Amino acid sequence: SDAPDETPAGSGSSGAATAAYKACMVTDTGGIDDKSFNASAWAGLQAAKTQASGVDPKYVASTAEADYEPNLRGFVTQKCNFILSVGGLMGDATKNVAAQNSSQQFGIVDSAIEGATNVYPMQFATQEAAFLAGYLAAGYSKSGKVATFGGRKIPPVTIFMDGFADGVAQYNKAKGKDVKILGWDKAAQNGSFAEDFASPAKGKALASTFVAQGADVIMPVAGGTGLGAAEVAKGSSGKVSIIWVDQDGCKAAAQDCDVFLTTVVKNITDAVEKAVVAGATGQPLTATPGYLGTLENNGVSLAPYNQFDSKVDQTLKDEVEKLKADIVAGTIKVESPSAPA
Amino acid sequence: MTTEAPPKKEEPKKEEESFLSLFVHNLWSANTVTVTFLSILLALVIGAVLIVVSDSEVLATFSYFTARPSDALTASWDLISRAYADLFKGAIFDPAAVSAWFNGTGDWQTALNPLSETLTYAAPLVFTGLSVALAFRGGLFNIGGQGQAVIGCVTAGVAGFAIGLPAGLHLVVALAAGLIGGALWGFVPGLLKARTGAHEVITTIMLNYTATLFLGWLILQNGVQDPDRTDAISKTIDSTAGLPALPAPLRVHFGIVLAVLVTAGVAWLVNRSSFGFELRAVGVNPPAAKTAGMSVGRTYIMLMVVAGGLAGLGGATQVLGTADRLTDQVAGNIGFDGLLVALLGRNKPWGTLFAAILYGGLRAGGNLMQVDVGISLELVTVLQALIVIFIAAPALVKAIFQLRDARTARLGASMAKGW
Amino acid sequence: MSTATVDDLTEATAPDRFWNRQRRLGAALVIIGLIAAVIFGSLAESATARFTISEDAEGAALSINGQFGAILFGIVTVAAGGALLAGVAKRWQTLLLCLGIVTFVFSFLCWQVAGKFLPLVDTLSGSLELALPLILGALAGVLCERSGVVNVAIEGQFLMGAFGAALVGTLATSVWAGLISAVVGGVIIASLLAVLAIRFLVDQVVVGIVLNLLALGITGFLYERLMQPDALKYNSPPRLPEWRIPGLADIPVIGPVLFETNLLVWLALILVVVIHLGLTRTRWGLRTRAVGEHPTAADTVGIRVRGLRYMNVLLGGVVAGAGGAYFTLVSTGAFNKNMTAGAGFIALAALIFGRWTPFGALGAALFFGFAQKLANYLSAVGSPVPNQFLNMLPYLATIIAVAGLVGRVRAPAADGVPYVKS
Amino acid sequence: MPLRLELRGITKRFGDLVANDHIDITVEPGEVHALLGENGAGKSTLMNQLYGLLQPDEGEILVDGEPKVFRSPRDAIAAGIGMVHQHFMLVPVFTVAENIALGAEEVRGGPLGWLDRRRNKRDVLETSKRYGLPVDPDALVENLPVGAQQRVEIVKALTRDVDLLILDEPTAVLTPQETDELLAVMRSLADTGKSIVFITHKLREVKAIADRITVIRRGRTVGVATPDTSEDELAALMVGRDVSLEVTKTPADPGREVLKVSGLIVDDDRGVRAVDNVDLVVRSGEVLGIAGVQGNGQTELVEAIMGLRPPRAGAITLEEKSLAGRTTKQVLRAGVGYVPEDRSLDGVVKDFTVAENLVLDLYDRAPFGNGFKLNPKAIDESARERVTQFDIRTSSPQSTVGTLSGGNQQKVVVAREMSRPLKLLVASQPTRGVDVGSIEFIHNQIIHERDVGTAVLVVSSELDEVVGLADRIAVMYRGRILAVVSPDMPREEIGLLMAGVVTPEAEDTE
Ligand SMILES: Nc1ncnc2c1ncn2[C@@H]1O[C@H](COP(=O)(O)OP(=O)(O)OP(=O)(O)O)[C@@H](O)[C@H]1O
Ligand SMILES: Nc1ncnc2c1ncn2[C@@H]1O[C@H](COP(=O)(O)OP(=O)(O)OP(=O)(O)O)[C@@H](O)[C@H]1O
Ligand SMILES: [Mg+2]
Ligand SMILES: [Mg+2]
Repeated sequence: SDAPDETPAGSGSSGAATAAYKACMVTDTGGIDDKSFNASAWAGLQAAKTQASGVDPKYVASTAEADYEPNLRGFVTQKCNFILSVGGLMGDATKNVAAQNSSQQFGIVDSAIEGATNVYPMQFATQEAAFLAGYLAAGYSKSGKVATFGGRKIPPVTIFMDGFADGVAQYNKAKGKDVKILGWDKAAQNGSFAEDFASPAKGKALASTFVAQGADVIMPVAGGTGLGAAEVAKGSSGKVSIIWVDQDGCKAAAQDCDVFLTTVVKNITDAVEKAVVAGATGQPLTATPGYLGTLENNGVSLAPYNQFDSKVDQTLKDEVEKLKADIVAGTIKVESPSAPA
Repeated sequence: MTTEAPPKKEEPKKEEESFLSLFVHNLWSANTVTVTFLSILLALVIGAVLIVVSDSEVLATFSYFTARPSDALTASWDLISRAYADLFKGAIFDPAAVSAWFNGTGDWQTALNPLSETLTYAAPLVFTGLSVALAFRGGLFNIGGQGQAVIGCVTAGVAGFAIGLPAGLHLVVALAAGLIGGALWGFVPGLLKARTGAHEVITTIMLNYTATLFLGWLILQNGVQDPDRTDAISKTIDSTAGLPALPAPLRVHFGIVLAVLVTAGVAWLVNRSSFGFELRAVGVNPPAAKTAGMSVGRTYIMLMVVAGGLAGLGGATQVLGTADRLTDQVAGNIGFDGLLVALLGRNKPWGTLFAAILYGGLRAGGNLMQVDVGISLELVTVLQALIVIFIAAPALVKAIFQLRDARTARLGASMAKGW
Repeated sequence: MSTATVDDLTEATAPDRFWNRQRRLGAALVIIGLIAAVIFGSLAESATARFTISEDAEGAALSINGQFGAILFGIVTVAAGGALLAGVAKRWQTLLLCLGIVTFVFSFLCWQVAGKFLPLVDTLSGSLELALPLILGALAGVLCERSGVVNVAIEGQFLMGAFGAALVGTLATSVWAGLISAVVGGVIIASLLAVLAIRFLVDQVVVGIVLNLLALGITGFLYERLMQPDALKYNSPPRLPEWRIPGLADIPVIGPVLFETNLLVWLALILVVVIHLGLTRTRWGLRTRAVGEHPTAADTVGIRVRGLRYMNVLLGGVVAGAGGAYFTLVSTGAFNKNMTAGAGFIALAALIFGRWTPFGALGAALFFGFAQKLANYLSAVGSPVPNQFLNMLPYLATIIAVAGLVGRVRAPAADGVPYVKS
Repeated sequence: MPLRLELRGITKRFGDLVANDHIDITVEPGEVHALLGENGAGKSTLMNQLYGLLQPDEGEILVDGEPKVFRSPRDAIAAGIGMVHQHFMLVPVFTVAENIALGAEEVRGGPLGWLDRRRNKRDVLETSKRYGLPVDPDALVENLPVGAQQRVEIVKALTRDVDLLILDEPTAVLTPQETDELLAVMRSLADTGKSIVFITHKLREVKAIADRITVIRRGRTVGVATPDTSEDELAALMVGRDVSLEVTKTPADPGREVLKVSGLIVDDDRGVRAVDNVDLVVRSGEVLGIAGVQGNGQTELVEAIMGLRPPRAGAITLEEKSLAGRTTKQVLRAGVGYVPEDRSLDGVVKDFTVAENLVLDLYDRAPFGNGFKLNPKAIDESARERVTQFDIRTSSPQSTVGTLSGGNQQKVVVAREMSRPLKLLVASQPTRGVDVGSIEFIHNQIIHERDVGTAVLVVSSELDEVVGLADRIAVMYRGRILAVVSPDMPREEIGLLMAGVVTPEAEDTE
């Protein structure tokens, strides 16, 4: 084939424009493609690139917790304008590095760092959206049994399950029904976990156990493990549906869109995008109060019903809308021990 | 009837050879040093190929290679040299930072940071590597370093925040807790092997999973979990129990010194102690050991206890030196990496120490490479695997480089033979 | 001059050691049986435990009062143990041991299921599916190790198989192309294993570990650089279809489990039989075993020792590679870094646990799959035991089984020993 | 088809060692050609090259005048050569029929290669009957006594219709009677035109069967003889000097009972009874020899005494203190020295140095160690002493034992066991695979030990050795002591006992 006329200048990321706003992200040990918060945050960085000129997104994946600090420091040395940590477990490392580099802007997803003025926290009242999903699931279920399971018993996971359980309870209270929830006992804070975020096989086994127990709506909060649940739903010829989490399932796992009733969206993508765009356009990122995603500001939400739009009763849809309004208005409060303070 | 005696070795001729030619001659023979060096070189070459083929921009320049090869070559060279320069700068020193320090424009912390990182990564690996190496020497295949390290993390961590003791003593107690925890986790497969013959490969694999699950459960319990946090994270270890470290941005801590001391201890144990004599005998010839009155079963148990204790110490260093708290993945991969470190170090204590430092350097440099050029850390994994393969197959390296014959220590000569 | 010959040894009359293996196992059974009858029995609700046969929650079921069942099965366990203690003929021993263990599990289930139901079809098919990669991996191990090459690289073969299946399956948009590439992926690692172990005489355990790492590194690296940025183009393979055999699939319980499933399950089960027959009944098998037990003896009768080993290691690569396809073509439709998550090591354990035989490996894999599925079930029906401990069940059960029942296993005599000629 | 074989200038080196040094041999059709040479002379090495297991460094092999290259046994088999190896080439976990079929299986089903077990079995039975070598095709080889295994090896070679049969020390594991039967089979084979190479170092057998004798010493052909050469001449040729095969010793002066074994019952690894109700007494200052064909429970008897194998029943006492339930270490510490039968497996740790091997059982005792740390200086010093005292030929006490010759390795074991005060010395096959010089030395050491008042138990399957060393001989057969006899008893009678035939005279002894 023909050679281009000019010698291409440099290669890799070295050729970035000088005026670029370097937005750099350090993943936690889940890696960039965790089908969960790392992936969402990365999507946010990339979206920011299209929104503000000069944004140059980069990431580095941590393979162990011991990598957090050096990776953050590496980006400091690289003179990144905005350094994003993903996940509460990176809190300590972020705190250390931020304290030593007080003129550097940091951000952290799913955590807040007390006393650090240069770390912009992004947190989410995920339980609010999960509450809607619980109500929806209970209403949609034909068998009167719904289920949820987690990847591991950690707050960013159980917060979904708490909201979901409350939503089901709300439905039962409102309708005088007895829809059962399997896989999570909010009072005891105990339930089913795959102990793995990347094993669809385990997700499949768990989901099929739930289906065998009669559940027909399942919400896996387990990253890639949840794909196994989608697999079970696909094999059920329409009987079982899945409520996905984090990012709209019809985008994040498009191949399984036909089984996603909806998604409990934790809008990390938008939050990150906004933060980066703000930074790039010179607006301040204040550490307090930082950002709290709620139903109100669309920081958390229920995704469109997508292919289920026609299958969900209009009345049920309306009730969900009404609930949302009540939560936004504060007439209904959704609590979770895992919710951000 | 008499046949000629085989010609005597010609002594005088050898003396005529100059020292230099002798040196060159030996250099290009398949001795351990040369093979190790060439193995690393070969691995880097293959790694370079991987870097190039996986970079779409550089690959694009190859599409018109015949028209203008210089493009492809320059682009490849730029990418590779930058990646490997990063590997060096991240692991040993960055000339720019060092000269900045001498000029007074930079600080010594930045200049020393690469070395500090290398040693930080190396410290726990020395322990887990020694654990595996020691077990190998006694004929056991300890895949359980990971689980033992996890338990070591747990016991050292809990001792670090749950009991209050004066500085120094607290550290000693926490380290001892890590040692004992790991030893306990090694004792189980050792006992099962000695008493029931249960294969240590199976039992240690299973105990790895068990340990990780146990840690996952423990950090969510009251009294362990940080009451101010909702995440799965424990309380912070008291400063009295932390391993002393260099000032802030540098992470290197006393663990590496401890590692060197323990290496010396293990070397002594293997070569100079009665137990070492026993374990080496059991390792290479259990029937002869038994015939000479040694108790093979008892040796296995002791061996796994010591190996487990070493891995547990590795976990303890990780918690008390770098991590400060317990989390699900606090132990990272140090147990499995220890397997490789031991193989690389040919199951010799000092070899293991150097292998761990090499490995730590690759990790530290790999981080910079990832941050700077965006080449993922998996490349480092590939490099590590390739280096071990080449070192383990000296015949291969010999054939590739047409080396002269020499006595090469074959990797794992004293290793568990099959099952 | 009369001559007398000495009697045969079989007529010797010395007392047998009392606490032999049989009695110790019997005593163990009596103890766990008592635990079952007393503890499980008293803890169990006096409500019906239903083991449903049909695929959904309703319909036909085997029902038993949970408390009664727990006690009953516990007593059967005690009886089996008692029979072993009393001393029975050799041919009954294995049967009684199995009976004792099975009834103990039943007793436990009666306790847990009392007032609830356990769907048999789901439990069995779930166990089988969880066991599937383990069966294939362990069979790969059988092929290699019976010919004398230790295969610790099953994990690496899985990973390469899974990766190959995802990549080529996506590019060719054909599940069959994916399956073939999975096999190729397995064979690549196998051939490295073969060359390094057989030709270059590297310690086979070392090669295995390192090849696992190499596979992890290469697939992870290519995943990061190639698949992750453009998953649709490189990482969305088609899925292996499920087939239903009409007629056979209607048999209760067995039907849906065995005859309404994907090709890989059948492949695995057929391979178990084929490899078993191959090893025991064919020339290839006889020679393979000879090479694994006593390569010099095989050499002296004109068998190409290294050639046969090469062949078997590569065949093992084929099988393990197919096992790798499970992860991307069956379990989920995408590759992910380190997605096999140690399954290769569990397969290795199943191989040893199964004493290097195809049926043994099958049994061990199913045992593991069942323990895991049971843990799932218990957590799903809301067991008070913390989830992490339930998840330990398969691992702890394996340790107990290996220590208590299997004990000292005998590998093929030349397993791991390279064949060198001067 | 009769075959004429010629080996010309065959040379084989193992490192510095020249195992075969320009050896020429011709084997005519229908000839029984004996290869005579002491242990380590290079007989097996030579035959392994002929059979394609080893490649010669120099020289050529001619079959019917045509030069041939045997890259592997396959080529040799194709040329009509069969071999019965010194170390059995049988797969222990296979049945007899499987072992015999291996490599030449009868199959059905074309490419599937389905084994035709019935035909395989029938072939075995046919050969077995034709040559009068009874074997049970369904028995597992590992369950067979060595003598039967030897028959299996021979049947295996014969089923292949060979023209030239190599028998490498086939009589080592046979009773005298079985040996005679084998010699008869060999003769009848030769009469049908087949050539036979027969390796042995037993002069009697050579003289009985060979048509021609080639004597090999230290890798070289030192002479070609005929059967009418005298035994003394042959022995001198073989060893290179005049040798006295007799052990010179004074009459024994037995003292108190040191070892007493009564009613001992021991099982082997498979749970088969190996030692069946054995009673023995060994007194201080005497050598009790245990004669018997290999595999009649001697191993298990010795292992039980040494605490290496738990007995089923019976008592073992050392100077009236029970050894039952004691660990091997305790037994050794009680003053028992042990030379195990399998030197390379049980006797030495090949990767250890000579010095380390010399303290293998004393490393944790003063002065070599204190139970915690070793004392390298003491270990080294004592090693130097032992090396001179026991004439161990090694470049340094720090060389690994694996680099020593078999005889010197054995001397390391003997030196170790005899360098502490002993009450009882148990020596199993003390000179197996050891060169003549070392044999004499080891025998003298054993007698010396006896003379200072130690009780000695010698187990050997070489009748010559037992007769030479022992003051009393216990003959073991199928786990039992059939009789305890005097070494002066005619050898034929002892041979009969070894075959399990008890004559009234034998019963009378003791
Ligand atoms: N593979 C080998 N490597 C190194 N040395 C060897 C090897 N095989 C044999 N030797 C050595 O070669 C010499 C001749 O051995 P060989 O087995 O041929 O003797 P032999 O005459 O058959 O003795 P024996 O009567 O004990 O069977 C011995 O010194 C032996 O140690
Ligand atoms: N299948 C069998 N049928 C009858 N007797 C047997 C059988 N197998 C072994 N024996 C006998 O059991 C006894 C012990 O045999 P074994 O081969 O274990 O002896 P050994 O002393 O250990 O010999 P070695 O150490 O040379 O193998 C012998 O008397 C042998 O003849
Ligand atoms: Mg020989
Ligand atoms: Mg034996």
